[in-house]
Amino acid sequence: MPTWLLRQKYLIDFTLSSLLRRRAKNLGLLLVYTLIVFVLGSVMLFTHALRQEAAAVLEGAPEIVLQRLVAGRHDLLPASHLERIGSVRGVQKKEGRLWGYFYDPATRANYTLMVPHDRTIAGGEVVIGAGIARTRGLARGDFYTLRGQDGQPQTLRVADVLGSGSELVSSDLMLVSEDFFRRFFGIAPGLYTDVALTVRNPNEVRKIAEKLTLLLPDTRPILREEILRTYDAVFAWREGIVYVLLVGAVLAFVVFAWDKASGLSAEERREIGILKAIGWETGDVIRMKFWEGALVSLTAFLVGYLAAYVHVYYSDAALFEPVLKGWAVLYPRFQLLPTIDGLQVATLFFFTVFPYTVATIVPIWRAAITDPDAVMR
Amino acid sequence: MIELREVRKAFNQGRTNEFWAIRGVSLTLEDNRVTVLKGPSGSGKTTLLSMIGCLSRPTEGRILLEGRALSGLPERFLTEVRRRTFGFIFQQFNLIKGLSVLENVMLPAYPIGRPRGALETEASELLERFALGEKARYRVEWLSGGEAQRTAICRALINGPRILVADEPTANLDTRLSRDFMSIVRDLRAVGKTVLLSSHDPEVYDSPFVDRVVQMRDGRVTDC
Amino acid sequence: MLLNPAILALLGVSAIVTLLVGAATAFGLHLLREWDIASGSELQLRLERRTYLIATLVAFSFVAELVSLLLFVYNAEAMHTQFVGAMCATGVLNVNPWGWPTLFLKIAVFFTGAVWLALNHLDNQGHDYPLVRVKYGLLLALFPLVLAAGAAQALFFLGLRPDVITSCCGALFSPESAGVAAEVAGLAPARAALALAASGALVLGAGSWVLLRGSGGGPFGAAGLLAFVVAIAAVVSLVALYVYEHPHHHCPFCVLKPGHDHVGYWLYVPLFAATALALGAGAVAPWRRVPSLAHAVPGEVRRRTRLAVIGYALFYAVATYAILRSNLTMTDVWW
Amino acid sequence: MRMRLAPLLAAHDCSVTMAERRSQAVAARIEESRALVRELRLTDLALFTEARYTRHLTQADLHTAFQDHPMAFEHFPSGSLHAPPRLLRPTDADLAAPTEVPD
Repeated sequence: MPTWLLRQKYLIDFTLSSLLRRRAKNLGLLLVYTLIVFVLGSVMLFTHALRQEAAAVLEGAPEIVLQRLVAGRHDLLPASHLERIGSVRGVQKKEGRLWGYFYDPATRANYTLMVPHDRTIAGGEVVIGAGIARTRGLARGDFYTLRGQDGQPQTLRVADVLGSGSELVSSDLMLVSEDFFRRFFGIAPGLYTDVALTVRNPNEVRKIAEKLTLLLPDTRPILREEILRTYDAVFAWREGIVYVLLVGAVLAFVVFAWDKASGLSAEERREIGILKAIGWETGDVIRMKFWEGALVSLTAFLVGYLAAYVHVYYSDAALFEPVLKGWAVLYPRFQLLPTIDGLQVATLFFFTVFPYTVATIVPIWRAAITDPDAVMR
Repeated sequence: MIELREVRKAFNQGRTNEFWAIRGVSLTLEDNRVTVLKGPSGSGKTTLLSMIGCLSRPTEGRILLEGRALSGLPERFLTEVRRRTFGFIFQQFNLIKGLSVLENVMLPAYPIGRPRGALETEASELLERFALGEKARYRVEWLSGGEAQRTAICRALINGPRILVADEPTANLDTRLSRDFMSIVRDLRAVGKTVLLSSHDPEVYDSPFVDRVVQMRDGRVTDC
Repeated sequence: MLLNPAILALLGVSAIVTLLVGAATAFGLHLLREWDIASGSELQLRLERRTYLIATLVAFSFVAELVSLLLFVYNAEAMHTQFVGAMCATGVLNVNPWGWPTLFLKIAVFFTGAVWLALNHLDNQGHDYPLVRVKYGLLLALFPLVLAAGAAQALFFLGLRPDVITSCCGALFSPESAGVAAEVAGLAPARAALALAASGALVLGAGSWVLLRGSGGGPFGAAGLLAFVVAIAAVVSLVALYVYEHPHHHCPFCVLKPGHDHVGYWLYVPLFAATALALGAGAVAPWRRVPSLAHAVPGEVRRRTRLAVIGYALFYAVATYAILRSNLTMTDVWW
Repeated sequence: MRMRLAPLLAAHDCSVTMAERRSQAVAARIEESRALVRELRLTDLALFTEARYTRHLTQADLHTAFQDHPMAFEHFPSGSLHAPPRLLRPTDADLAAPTEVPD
């Protein structure tokens, strides 16, 4: 082994034993450090996983959604629009969507009622999301009564419950037949909520959207790539906000670390004095202290990160649920795709290890320049 | 051979409480001798000893080791010289609590980066020589005063220094242990070491194993 | 401005590093004024002890800048989804005029820091600290560089506006022609290959000369810098094409993606390390005439040169391997 | 030192393997969700469902009175987690600028 490596090994050995000797003192710091890593790491892993999830799941969303606006407000779109879209080249498929919200006073939740295109649902039946099934205690074959726009109660038989695997997108869905939907909301035939378009060549999406706005000036197109982009930005933004809020905690931790590092006990001071007197150089002491910081940081980082990992992926971010949930009754139960991302880890590193190290540089140096002859006085 | 030429040392220089601890000492110390710096407390023995042992630098004057000037060297290089040339035995022994006897003995060798096996063998041999073999794995808090001092001596010897510096070595020992210490000093001289002591204990400066006594008072040498 | 943790981290790191290097520079100036190696005074002792602090600050800043350089590239890569027309990190750096200058300044800080640390390491082996003035003079150059890198980066991030759905109105908010080109221009591949081979021969030759004759560290440093510039240009205009197996994809960052067997790390890590070492060797070499360094310089130069030559050799080997392994044939394009 | 860190590293390794096994299950789940999204032409996550405008974020409406307005008085907790659209933030003059396409 090269000499310098042996030297580092000796320093690490020494610093490890000196850390263990002062277990009680270091445990407090380690605990706070780990907690900081845990909190920031949880936020990071959680938002990152949601971003990934949104990106992966919404890949299947329609390329373009076209909404009609009346006086700037979202309005129903007549079938004649659909026909006119047919003349735009590059549009592979166009489908009028029927969907809307329904507020259920019994559970105080908003449902999303929707008419599926690719599956047929009988007139008196409904397919519900797992969230609704859970909240209302419904299972396949149960009956469910809603009050329609005309005040008449409508009873539906639950034909199926959507798989709980897709809860993150389907928790609040009620799939009903077109007839029922129109009757229930009082929407005349020939009117749709909006239009979903499939485009053959993905490179043409923008061009087509532009043509559509010229062709149908009262509509607005929403592109899938924009949805993805916006979700990406929204989650990154939200993570950033939480980080900004937590900067206060990081600062408090930095002050704590600084205080710990500069408030050496008389015993530690004496130790450094002895080391210097028996032949350790200032640089050796700095390196020794550096290894001490590195060991503490490594331990805190690993433990904190693992704890965050378990929290986010195995307890499904239980600590965040109340915040995200808000007043939502239909909060989806979901498990996220575990990912470890270099960028995220590096960012976390800069929010935790970097400030800790900065806070300890000057105190370490101060300790290291102890006069070697101090022990003789 | 160590030569001191008009060495002076000030503390708190340039401030109102400026204090000259050493006020012009010229002295030559030969190799393989036992020399005692004798004087009342505050006479500058310890300050002089720390400058000779490269623990601190003189404010003025020169110190030469084998003809090489040490006094102008920055701390980094002084440490280098100190590590290889001097072994220290302190009044309070200054062992590091919580570490074993063996680890304490090996400490001065850590920054050199010698292979662990060789270092451990050497440290164990030293401990055997000073009858501490069985206590190698003990923690230093459990040692008696005499054992603690012998551990400190082993530690001073681990890097194979030519010169041993001991500051008031017998201040915390009873008469019997002080005599034991002086016989260790005799043995060290017998194997070719130079020993430099500071003391105001007659057991030390009147000991038959001492070659030379340097009397100090108020930062000056009054008799050598 | 994008409020995103990675950006917050990068801005924070730049601010703190600027502060630290600023403090180190201020200490350095003070030290230059009062330095008197011959004196045994307490002031001189204090100054000597302060050199440890300065060295620690600069070394720490250097490491932080290195990691933040990586983070900067990763972050640019991660953000490409938020800009219309940006296919990868290149597109993001093109979003506004501060992207590339930031990257270049960060690289410059890295190399200057490496040179400073090399000089510092050498100086610490001379018992009279002969390079004190040179060292702290160089610190005066490092500080503005760090400051500029931080400022450019702040301008870059503040100028970023992601193309997201702006409230209700859907499309056509951000025309694709907003100046986000996904590509960087490359040289003609043939010329790049020639330049790469020539600079490789030059730097390996200069390195061997140093190792055999023990002199010529300065020219080796210069050759190293040249080789670095040529190598980066060649990665963009030649190696990247073969790695992606696409005759027009020049991005120097996509090679870092997992899809390409991490070949980017095998290219960049040896190249950056070797160049830093070569520059260090070049900076160290001229001081052999200083008496107190005469014994240290040859060893230092040789050690750095040996490692640098290994690094360059690895880089050229990986680049060659990447080209040979590729299924891309460029016969029509340039032979 | 390696000995003392071993449990930590082992735990980390373990988490990586568990992650792999789990990621297969989750990948299947994501495939399921993606299929449903494709089938139903969904556009949003059901993460926030207490308010209508937070359920279908991308379909939210600027001009809907009161509660659908994202800049409305925040009476839903999740409103505090969502950024108002860029257009509505005071720094943006885009709204006032003439547009090619009416919105």
